[in-house]
Amino acid sequence: MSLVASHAPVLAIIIPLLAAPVCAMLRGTTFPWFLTTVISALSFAVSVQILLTVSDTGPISYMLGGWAAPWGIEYVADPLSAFVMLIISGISTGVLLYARESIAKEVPPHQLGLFFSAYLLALAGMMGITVTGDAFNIFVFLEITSLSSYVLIAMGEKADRRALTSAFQYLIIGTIGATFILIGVGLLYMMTGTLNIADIASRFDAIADTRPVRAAVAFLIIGIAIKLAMFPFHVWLPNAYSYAPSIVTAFFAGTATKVSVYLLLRFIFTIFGAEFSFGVVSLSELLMPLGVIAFLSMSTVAIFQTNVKRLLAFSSVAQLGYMTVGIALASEAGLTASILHIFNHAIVKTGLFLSVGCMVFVAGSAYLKDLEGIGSRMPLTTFGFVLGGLALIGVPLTPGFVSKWYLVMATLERGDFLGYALTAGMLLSSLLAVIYIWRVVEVAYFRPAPADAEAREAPLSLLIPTWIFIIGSFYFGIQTTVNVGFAEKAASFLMGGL
Amino acid sequence: MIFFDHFNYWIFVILLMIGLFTVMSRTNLIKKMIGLSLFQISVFLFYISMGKIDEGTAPIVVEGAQDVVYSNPLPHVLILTAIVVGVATTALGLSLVVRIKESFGTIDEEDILAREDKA
Amino acid sequence: MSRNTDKKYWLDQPGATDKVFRVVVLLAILAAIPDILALFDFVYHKHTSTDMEDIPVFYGLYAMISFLALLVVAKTVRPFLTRKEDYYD
Amino acid sequence: MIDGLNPGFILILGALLVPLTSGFIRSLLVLALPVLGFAQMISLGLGSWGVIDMLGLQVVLTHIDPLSRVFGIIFHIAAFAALLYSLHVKDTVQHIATLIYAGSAIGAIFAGDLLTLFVFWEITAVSSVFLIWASRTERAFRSGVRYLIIQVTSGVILLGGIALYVADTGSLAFGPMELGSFATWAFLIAFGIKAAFPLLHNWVQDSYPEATVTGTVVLSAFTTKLAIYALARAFPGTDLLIYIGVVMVIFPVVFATLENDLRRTLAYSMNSQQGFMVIGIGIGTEMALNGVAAHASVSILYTCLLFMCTGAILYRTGTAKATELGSLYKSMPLTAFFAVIGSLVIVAFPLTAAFASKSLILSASLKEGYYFVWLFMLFGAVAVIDNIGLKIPVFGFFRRNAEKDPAPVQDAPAHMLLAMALLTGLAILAGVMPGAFFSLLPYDVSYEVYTASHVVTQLQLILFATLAFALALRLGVYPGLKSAINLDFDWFYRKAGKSLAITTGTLILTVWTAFINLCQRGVAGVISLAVDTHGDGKTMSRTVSSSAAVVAIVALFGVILLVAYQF
Repeated sequence: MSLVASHAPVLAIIIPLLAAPVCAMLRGTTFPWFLTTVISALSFAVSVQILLTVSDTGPISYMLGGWAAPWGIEYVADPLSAFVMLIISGISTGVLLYARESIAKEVPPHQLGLFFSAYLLALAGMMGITVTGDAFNIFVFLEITSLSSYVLIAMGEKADRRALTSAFQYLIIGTIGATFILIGVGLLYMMTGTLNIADIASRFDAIADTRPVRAAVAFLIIGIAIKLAMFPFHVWLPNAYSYAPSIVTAFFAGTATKVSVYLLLRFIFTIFGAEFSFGVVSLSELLMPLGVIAFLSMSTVAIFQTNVKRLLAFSSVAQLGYMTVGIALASEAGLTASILHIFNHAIVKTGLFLSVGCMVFVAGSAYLKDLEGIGSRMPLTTFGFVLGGLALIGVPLTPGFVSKWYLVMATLERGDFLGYALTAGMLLSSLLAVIYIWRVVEVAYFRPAPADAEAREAPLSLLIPTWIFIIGSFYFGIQTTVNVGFAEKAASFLMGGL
Repeated sequence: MIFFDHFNYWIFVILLMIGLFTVMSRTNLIKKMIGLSLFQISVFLFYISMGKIDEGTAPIVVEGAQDVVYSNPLPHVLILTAIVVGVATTALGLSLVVRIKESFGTIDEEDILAREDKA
Repeated sequence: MSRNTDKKYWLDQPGATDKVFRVVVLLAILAAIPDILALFDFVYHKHTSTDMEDIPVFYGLYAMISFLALLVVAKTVRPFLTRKEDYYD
Repeated sequence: MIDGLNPGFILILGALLVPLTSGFIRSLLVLALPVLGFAQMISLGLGSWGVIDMLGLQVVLTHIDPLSRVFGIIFHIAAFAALLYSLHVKDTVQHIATLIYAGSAIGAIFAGDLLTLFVFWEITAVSSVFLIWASRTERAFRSGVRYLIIQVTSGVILLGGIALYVADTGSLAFGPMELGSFATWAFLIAFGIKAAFPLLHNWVQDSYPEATVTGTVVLSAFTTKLAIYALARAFPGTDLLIYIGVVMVIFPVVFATLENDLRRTLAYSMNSQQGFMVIGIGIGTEMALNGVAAHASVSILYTCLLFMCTGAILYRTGTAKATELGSLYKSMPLTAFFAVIGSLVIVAFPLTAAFASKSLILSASLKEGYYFVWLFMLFGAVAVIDNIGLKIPVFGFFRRNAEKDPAPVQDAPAHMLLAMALLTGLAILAGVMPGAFFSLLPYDVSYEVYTASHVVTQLQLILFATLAFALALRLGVYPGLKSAINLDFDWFYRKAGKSLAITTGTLILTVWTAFINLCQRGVAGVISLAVDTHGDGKTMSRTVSSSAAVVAIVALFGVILLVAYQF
């Protein structure tokens, strides 16, 4: 095994982490961007390498500093974490290709170095959360991600000062969430005397009946739910996504909440074990209603939004509802659907936010009233948005359909009334999605463009990455073997197979 | 008395609640930050208590002694990281408050929300 | 278009509708004749699948009765159904 | 030709080229596409292509068998004729919508599995609505929205059915199925909506008359016949369909009699004719199914033809209301001629195509011993003679207007007349040579069309119905035409509650009204509740203060702690 391959798990994190301070010192508009893109691409390459290795030879374990597992910090790349790492670094790289011209308009030039430095930290943090096998390490990486994301969101200040308040609100709520996780980890450590995830898991059954463990479960679930923007803890998300710079929104929409879903999976299935989570403390009865309310209520809210970014943000909360329901079904099929939706939604939503970013770049606003007739002013961008919208709704041949299909199959598998009700609810929510996407389409194509509006397509450096995501999403909607294959592998791994 | 057995844990819980209550009841952003810090600090206390072992001494090897009980140093080390995180959070939060004051001219959340609605 | 305005049309003549009506009656009678002939097994043999069809001029009578029924029903329900054109507006 | 390409794609993809062209080139393009599609269909022959394994299920993009081929042929012809008829239209949207709509209908016919069917099913819905909206009136817009909602609902039910069906059987195969499971009922309802089953039928009469002149011609050709095809494929021999079909034959004719708008009259009659086909599917013998395929094809021919004629009237005079027309045969002689031929076809006059096709279904019902069904169908046949066969020529073209004939106009444009001539020619050809026509049908059934008995009985039926019509007109008992509209079942969803007084005495109506009212209020309640709580700036979408968020966090933490401690 080559040097790179043997250190792959740590390289994926170390590279962006070390590049961040370097980036902070760079001046100018192009250098920081260039460095960040190269770093992210490297990270992506390493992730691909890891995923290939994992699917060939099984999970990789890496001892940080050479200290053996229960004492030292262990990095573990198993099918699930490798898959999520690939999503994160892939989306990050795609978004960065788009970033150069887009961000120059939204952030003052002298702050670009710092901006990209924060971006790299966020990337490193998210990669760290997924790959680490150490419970406390999760908290550390989580805070690295969170702190840099508060900064990134606040950077949208130039376009809309509400970015500041949203960042602050996210800071308050996010810190509470992270601290809850910290308390939960502390309680688990108290009971097991170890921080290594595999170690905790092996000792968990013996202490599962004690009160501190129950408290730890409550703290952890709530903490993760906050970071995941699970209904009703989603209040930070719509504003944060609406007022952040376009690329930050696109990046986080595809990755940040997905990492939290990963955490939820990790704790529920790897540490607590499915039997404890759903048999003993019956988490499904908590997660299921929240998920259902999320996709019904938040889709409804999305219909009435006047800002497209905010509309998509609410739709994200709704989509997270689907993932929550998939987890709460507590079956392998449901789990597969959830993991698949992590991937599919990430790619679709990123594409959508990027195309909205193009509109903002040209029209200067994401409010519907400013986007009238945008279909004739920016035909390519708008068409991309429509295609992405179709994917979001779940029209066949799109990834949205594939994951919804799996989810519906998973609910019908129950064969009881609840299964049918859930299916009906999902169909209803898809109808709502049709409505909110249609609202944008209506404004874009059926309203006359203002007389003074110039007809100008977004520059190619924005259009091409957008279309990469749009076409990519259709590719994975038709050629489903890759994403479905990995999702199934990850699901069966979590359920204790493999 | 069970209360006094777990004295420091009770303090942790009470501090935690005071912190959370401050965050939820105050509209002044600075006061919110104070509440948040208090909330975080209570967790430091929790971790530190966790590492303390009855009759334990500081985890420094005592030459030659046989049955010395050491406190567990790991939680203390861990919490150093958390303290750093807390400091960073507070610093970032306060700097955001400064920018909010510059931008909105107020640091009262209710006022800011009212202004946003009008905008 | 002036080409048609002066032209005389057969239908415009007085009594033309009467003529049309007489032709219709005549044709109907003609169509009934084979059935009458079939009664005497003369020239035309009628293939039937049902007893009903053995009734002479069954199809003609049925057509008349059907139309009558249609008219009665239509006229009966009309008051309940008809509304002004802008009813839904 | 590209091997295995679904012919529908040729039209759909070709539609994308339309915006790039104009003038003569565009005319050439839109006319060439159906021809190309037709050639592709013929060159493929019978079989399956494009079999893809998706999510562990088999998707078949193209599947041609004798049943789908009949529909494919007639759809291509209808598409060609309709496009020829609409050559004068300058509206790019209409051309694109027509091509995509026709293409997706053809694609749906050749879909080899349920999922592909669903995709095309939905595209027909979405593309066709633009033909209604193209009228650019407020009425048309609202009618289009109602149309779209109903059509999309059909699609959603279909999708739900597919999901259930896959869960039940693990297959996407689209073949004969038994009614019984949720899935199959969902299919029946989804198909029934598009086939305009009684009480699900209003979208037809609501939207067709609101579409543009050419739009109606296009609309009348595809959606309902696609549904007939789907029913014929999925539910042959399902008894329930016979009874639905009977009601479907009878129910619309009363409305057709009273209707003043000629296009709406046609829409009702077409609905009644669909009933014949539904009955045929219900009977389900090979002869009956042959009859269904044949009658569906012929029905497309004459419905399109008559919509073209009434459309030409509307195009030239600006109205299609019987009360405002008169003596049009003078100024539009050719159109009048085609209308008369079209009427002869619809009344199933010997030597026309419908004579051959309708008698297939009628004979099939007699053969299986459905005597009452047969009587009802005869009734429907009489009704269509009076409602269309006589009403359209007489009121549309020949009768003098009681007040004042409208000003003379020009005859229809040449390309419209050509389109009518094409359909007329085909309808006569199929009638003159029934053997050739029947050889296209899915099953090999020997059936003698021109027996003396058939001809005589049919002539009797037609002539006595004519006599009755003439008598009614002479005696003045024919329901006088009024410039008015007639309430139909859609009254329930368009007007419920406002005029309870009319329905007094009819208990059923009252109960229905109350029920629908309740539903409506319920739905309105839910919507307004949703607006009140989820609307812009309302509770659910407002920017919540962080205090409130923290309260929610603590509250839910409490709940989950309780849940976790409960063991």
